[in-house]
Amino acid sequence: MVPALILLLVFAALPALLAGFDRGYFYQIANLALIFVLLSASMHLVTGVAGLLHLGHAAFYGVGAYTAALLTSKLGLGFTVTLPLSGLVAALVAFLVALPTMRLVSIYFAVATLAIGQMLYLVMLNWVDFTKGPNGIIVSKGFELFGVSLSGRLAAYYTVAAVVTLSVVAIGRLSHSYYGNALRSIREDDQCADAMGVSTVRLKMEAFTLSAFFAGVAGSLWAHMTGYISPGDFKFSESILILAMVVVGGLGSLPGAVIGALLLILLPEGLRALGDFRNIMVGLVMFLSILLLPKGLLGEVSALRLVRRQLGAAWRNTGPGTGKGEGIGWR
Amino acid sequence: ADTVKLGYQLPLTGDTAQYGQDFRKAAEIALTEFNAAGKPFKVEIVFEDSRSDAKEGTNIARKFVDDKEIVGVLGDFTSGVSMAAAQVYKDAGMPQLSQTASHPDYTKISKYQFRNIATQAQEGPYNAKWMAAKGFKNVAVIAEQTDWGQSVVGGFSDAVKANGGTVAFSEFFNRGLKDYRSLISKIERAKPDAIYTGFFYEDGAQFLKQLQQLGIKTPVYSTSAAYSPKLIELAGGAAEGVHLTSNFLPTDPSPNVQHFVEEWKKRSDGAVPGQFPAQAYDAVRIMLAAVERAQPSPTREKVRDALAQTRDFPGVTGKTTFSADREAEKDLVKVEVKGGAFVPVAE
Amino acid sequence: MTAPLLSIADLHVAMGPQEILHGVRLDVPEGAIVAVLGSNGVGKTTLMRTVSGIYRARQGSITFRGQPIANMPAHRIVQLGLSQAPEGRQIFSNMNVRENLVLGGGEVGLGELDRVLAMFPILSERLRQNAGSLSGGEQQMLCIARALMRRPTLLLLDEPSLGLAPKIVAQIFDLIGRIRAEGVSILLVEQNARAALRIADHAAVLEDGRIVLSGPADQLRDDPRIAEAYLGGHAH
Amino acid sequence: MFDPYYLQQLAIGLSLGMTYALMAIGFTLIFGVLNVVNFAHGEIYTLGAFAGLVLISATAPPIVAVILGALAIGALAGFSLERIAFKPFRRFTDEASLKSRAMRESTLLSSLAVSIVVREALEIVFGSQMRSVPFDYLINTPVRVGPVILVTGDFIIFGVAAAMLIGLQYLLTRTRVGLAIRAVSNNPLGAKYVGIDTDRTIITTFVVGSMMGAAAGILMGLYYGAVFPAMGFTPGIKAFVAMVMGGLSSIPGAVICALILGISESMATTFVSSGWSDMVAYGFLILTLIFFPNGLFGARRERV
Amino acid sequence: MTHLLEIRNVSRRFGGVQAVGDVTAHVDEGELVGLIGPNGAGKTTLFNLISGFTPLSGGSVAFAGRTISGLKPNQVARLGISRTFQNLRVFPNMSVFDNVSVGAVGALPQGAFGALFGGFHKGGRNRSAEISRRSWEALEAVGLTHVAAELAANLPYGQRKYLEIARALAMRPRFLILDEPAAGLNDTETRDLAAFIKRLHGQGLTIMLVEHDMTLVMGICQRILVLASGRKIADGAPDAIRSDAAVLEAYLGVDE
Ligand SMILES: Nc1ncnc2c1ncn2[C@@H]1O[C@H](COP(=O)(O)OP(=O)(O)OP(=O)(O)O)[C@@H](O)[C@H]1O
Ligand SMILES: Nc1ncnc2c1ncn2[C@@H]1O[C@H](COP(=O)(O)OP(=O)(O)OP(=O)(O)O)[C@@H](O)[C@H]1O
Ligand SMILES: [Mg+2]
Ligand SMILES: [Mg+2]
Repeated sequence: MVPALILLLVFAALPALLAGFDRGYFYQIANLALIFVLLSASMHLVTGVAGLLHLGHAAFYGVGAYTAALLTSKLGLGFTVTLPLSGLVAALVAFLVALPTMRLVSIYFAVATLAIGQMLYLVMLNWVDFTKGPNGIIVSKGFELFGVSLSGRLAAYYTVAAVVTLSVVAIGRLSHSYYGNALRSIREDDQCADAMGVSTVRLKMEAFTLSAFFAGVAGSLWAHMTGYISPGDFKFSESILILAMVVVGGLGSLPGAVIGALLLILLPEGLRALGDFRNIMVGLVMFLSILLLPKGLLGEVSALRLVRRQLGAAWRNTGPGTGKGEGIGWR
Repeated sequence: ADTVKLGYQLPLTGDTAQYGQDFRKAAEIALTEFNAAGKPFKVEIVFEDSRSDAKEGTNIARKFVDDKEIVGVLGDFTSGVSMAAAQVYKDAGMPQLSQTASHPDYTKISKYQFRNIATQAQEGPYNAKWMAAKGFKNVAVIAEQTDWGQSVVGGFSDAVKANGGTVAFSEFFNRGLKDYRSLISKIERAKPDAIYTGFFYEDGAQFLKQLQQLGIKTPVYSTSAAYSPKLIELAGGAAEGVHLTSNFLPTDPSPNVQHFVEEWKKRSDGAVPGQFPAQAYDAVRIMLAAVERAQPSPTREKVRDALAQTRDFPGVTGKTTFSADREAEKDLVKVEVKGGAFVPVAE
Repeated sequence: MTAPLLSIADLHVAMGPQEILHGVRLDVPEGAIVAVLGSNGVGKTTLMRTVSGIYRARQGSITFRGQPIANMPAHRIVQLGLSQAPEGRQIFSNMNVRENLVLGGGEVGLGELDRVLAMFPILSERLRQNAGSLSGGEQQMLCIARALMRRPTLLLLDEPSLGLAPKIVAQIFDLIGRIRAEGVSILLVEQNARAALRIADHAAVLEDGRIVLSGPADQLRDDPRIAEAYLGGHAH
Repeated sequence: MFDPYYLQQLAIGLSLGMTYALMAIGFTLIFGVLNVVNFAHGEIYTLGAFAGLVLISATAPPIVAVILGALAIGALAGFSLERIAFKPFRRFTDEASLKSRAMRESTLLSSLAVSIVVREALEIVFGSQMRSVPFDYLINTPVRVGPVILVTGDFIIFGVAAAMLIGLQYLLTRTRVGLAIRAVSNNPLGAKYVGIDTDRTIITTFVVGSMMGAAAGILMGLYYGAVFPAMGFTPGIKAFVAMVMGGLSSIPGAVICALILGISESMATTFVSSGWSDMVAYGFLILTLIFFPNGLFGARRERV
Repeated sequence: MTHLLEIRNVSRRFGGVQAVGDVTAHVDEGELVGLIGPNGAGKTTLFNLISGFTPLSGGSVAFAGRTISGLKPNQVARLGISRTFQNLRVFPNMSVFDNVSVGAVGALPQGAFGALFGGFHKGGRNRSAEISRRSWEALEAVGLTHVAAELAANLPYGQRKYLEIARALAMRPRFLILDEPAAGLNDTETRDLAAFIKRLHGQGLTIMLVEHDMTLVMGICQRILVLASGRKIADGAPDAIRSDAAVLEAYLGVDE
């Protein structure tokens, strides 16, 4: 809970900082960064925790965004309804494609997700009658809650921050629980995990579906935030971008995924002054960060150390002999 | 005001940077001229790189909107990014003039969206008529799978049918496709009299070369988007005989065209500008003219109104008038590739 | 007295911030079997790996035939005639038994193949089988066989009897004796202290990264401390 | 009789498949056989093409010299790539790192970062537009084979790919170097114990694989007549897919799957539409993996 | 009375190798059985056949009266058979506690829902507590509580062996199979391990173990099965086995 509270505080206090500048630009970047925080956190579940390279995440983000956009433009539904539905539809699609493919392991899994992602992208692009194809869709409604508009600068920010915080906390709970441990065991040694009674196929499927759910939620946020989506927003390169966020931050660490997302969204914006050279700089920073900290900025191990140092006493105090040993191990 | 600021969002890096870089060059030519003309005020253009990425495009839009001194925005390149950014400009009341955004709904977003490009609703029927006049009744049409390609096929096919012709074959390909041979064989199987194509020069050059490889002689027609000297450079002899439309001819003897072409050549190792840089050059000048008309104290609203009143603006792409729905009405010319050059066809 | 074949002096090795060996000194005379004993995790394997050039020494020297080899690249050390049958076997599991042995032969080639296969007949039945699909004991034999392929001057064996059936263990120790008789010196790490002390000429006991006891093997065999710690309690 | 139209489409598919195979060979050597995650191969391919182009525009040498030039650049690029993006990550020997997933994937990011830097740098130096290759150098003169039309390049690419394939197969299965490559990929620590210079083996593999990548790049440049910074991307993905579909470590497998991909794309264009052709190719991949979870020619997983 | 584990005419071929051929054997509730045999005799393969890792080529395996051949390893595990591996397989980048908890999770119904909303409803809270309790218990049984927060990769070899056993115990199995638990331990450590296994057995756990250390096997096992070349060549009390001519010939060697 402690990191969740910190997160909450940071997110809540940020506008106070931003308000001083009175710039919509900062809010925009904050919102965008938050959306990618959610995307990278959701990929963290599959790639960081369960150790499965996911090369098609952006497609589920797209499915979510398209769900929101289509529900809005065809049925006139608002954000309150599209947000959960986007997640559910993305999860459903993920579940269906996962059925035949989740038995795959290692790189075969990765290339299957690549193919799935590309196929979904092609559907968005080529099924013109349904998705409007390359024409994209204008999403005429902004954020709202049961009809109350939240599209003001601050309200929009808080909407995004609230959804993202809740989702990240949920992902945190999942990955720092016995459930997360079961997923981690798949990453470490799936055959051995199998022998321990962990049903690897089912868990992989769940993790994949759940991560698609959160990606779908992120998609809905994006659709309502920009007001216009097109297939180009969900290309393969976006999947790679999200993957890079998870890796830069430290594969296996949720704070790492969050920081990686912030870094890779803020850095290119921050480097605008460099003009045409800024993307080279982004590449260099990525390279240096991984070179100096090969386990990522907050790798699994260092993250563990951090937690342990903080909760060192708690660890010892909650041993079985102390009477309050229940429920620890993952806080 | 002494200095007026404009924003220009465009892809300066990434896969489409070649277009953005050209736009910046064209804009700089226009701006230098304008500022050198001894006006009582100076104009400054802020260029921001969007990488043809909607995320970055909207970020830039917010940034421009925040800057109270910016009274008008040019760009973006692709419709997707232009449309996403337009959502921001709509709310902020910022006039936006794109040199290329071709999405049919772009100008419908709000009264602040303008574009300086002939739409396919105009170009399609024009070409259909041209082909019908040549006696091509049974035609094939292919286009890239983008919003623009969609409008190419739509605008053209309807017109063909209206003229009593038939569309024997119609298909989209993904942009950046390298190998068109399968598609070409398939087109040929439908035995069309002519092929109408919606592509940019990169895809066009590949298509034409492979058409030649397969020994196919069916005449090819295309849109102004393919009008670039790079088409001939890349396709070589294979481009020979291609028909297309354009509203810019570097060979046009009129002084403003020649001036632009000269300036362009100076900055591009002697290369001749194509259709898109010309559109960008005109777009910038149209915007500058609007700013001038909105003097002495231009605001976004005033610039918008001034833009809307653009009538018969004498650009290098012909005279431009914004219709009530902020579309540019352009005069098209017919061009054919002959002897390794674009040659106007009089017919 | 001639200089020892392998001489380790004041060796310090660290993994990250943690130092594992704190000044080990050990000699392997020409033609001798030297056994290193010690409980789990005291650094025996670390010592062996450092000698083979897998780990870097932080401080200290290792000399092999008078040539300093500390921090020399692993492959050069092997080429000098020092092979190891390492802990964890480190065989090539996706390659077949024959390919494993060929790799073991290195530039020296396949001259030893027949002789080595004669020592481990079960391997000759499995030449085309993937090494990874061998049983645990078979893999262990392959690992030792691979180290022998180069006809080393000094052979390092890290727990060679691990996972082998009693009969084969006896054979292995027998074999170690025979290899020595051919003039190969051997540095042996072994949990089966009884058997190790029986065939070794010298022995050393490693504890917490330091040699705490060393001397001729028969003396150590009678040392009560050894009996208590490594031989299951009752003195020999 | 069989409609020559389908024969033509089949031939086109094969020729397309050959172009994927050309890229897949070097890619599979590094990624599949040596087993290091390398996302920068596409940039090597692009560098090869640009090297050839620069050479052509500078001195207009004979075509063989152009290819040799590209090979040299490929070798240099492969060497530097390994030094910059891969070697630094072999400095860790502690066990937690060796077995850490994050460590294993770190070269994914380092190679990705290098590829970003290289591509952006190419864009700044050469611009991102397509550059044309002088027409004398193109290898696209039509050749009629019975009812089917191909171009000279198809035969050249076939020849080069076959030579690379046979050469590599020979190298990997018959020579000591090949054995060493497989050993390093299978168990780098074990390789040290048998006296293999792992660093040198890895560099050699990178150099050889990158030379093949660069050769593929320039050949494709001459084949399609266009060279541009992003040209490595699509073939890179196709090569990746072909490699995995073929079973990761099997180069002939990757080549066969590249051909399958090419044919399925042209057949999809024939029977469905061009826009959906990739869909069919990816669908095919998924189907293959459902029935062959380790690729068509992949080894089974190790025993437990 | 039915046996806890019944192996009937089980066989397994790998290409030309008959790893296990027509083996029939059983283990009763509460027994401590040793499985020995030369290297490559098929002991590990037999364990793999029981635990579902390797499909049978012939025969059948039943556990507690129920046929388990054809089940997936995790299904077998949830029926109460848990195992360790010959070549130590801990999860290196997870803490000791987390390693063990995987075993506990494996034995219980798994689902994201419980973990997600665990804090808010009773079932989830109980699950979490239960897993935690079982894990601690298992750690305590092997005496590793003091390193619970350590990364498994940082443990010395001997502790890793115990960790693997603890992980298997956290599943609260009915039947525990151990593949060479004493490999790599010295005599003193082996003696401790033997005492530990005996203690587990004393608590009512049925155990079957493969081992090459005869002191351990002969010292603690009630009954010993001997495999050679994939076939069962003997089955009996330690004393009988020790003097069995076939076993001496195939396995023990003449002097030991
Ligand atoms: N690569 C490594 N990374 C981190 N720690 C290591 C590494 N290798 C060894 N250690 C640590 O160093 C200490 C000594 O280990 P080593 O393997 O040398 O012991 P050993 O005497 O061979 O034990 P065993 O009898 O179990 O083989 C142990 O605490 C181990 O955890
Ligand atoms: N996947 C496989 N492919 C081919 N042969 C195999 C495979 N698995 C096992 N074998 C063979 O089956 C035989 C039995 O192996 P198993 O691992 O069961 O032996 P074991 O009795 O456990 O021996 P050890 O005591 O050495 O561990 C061995 O000869 C081995 O080579
Ligand atoms: Mg050791
Ligand atoms: Mg075994």
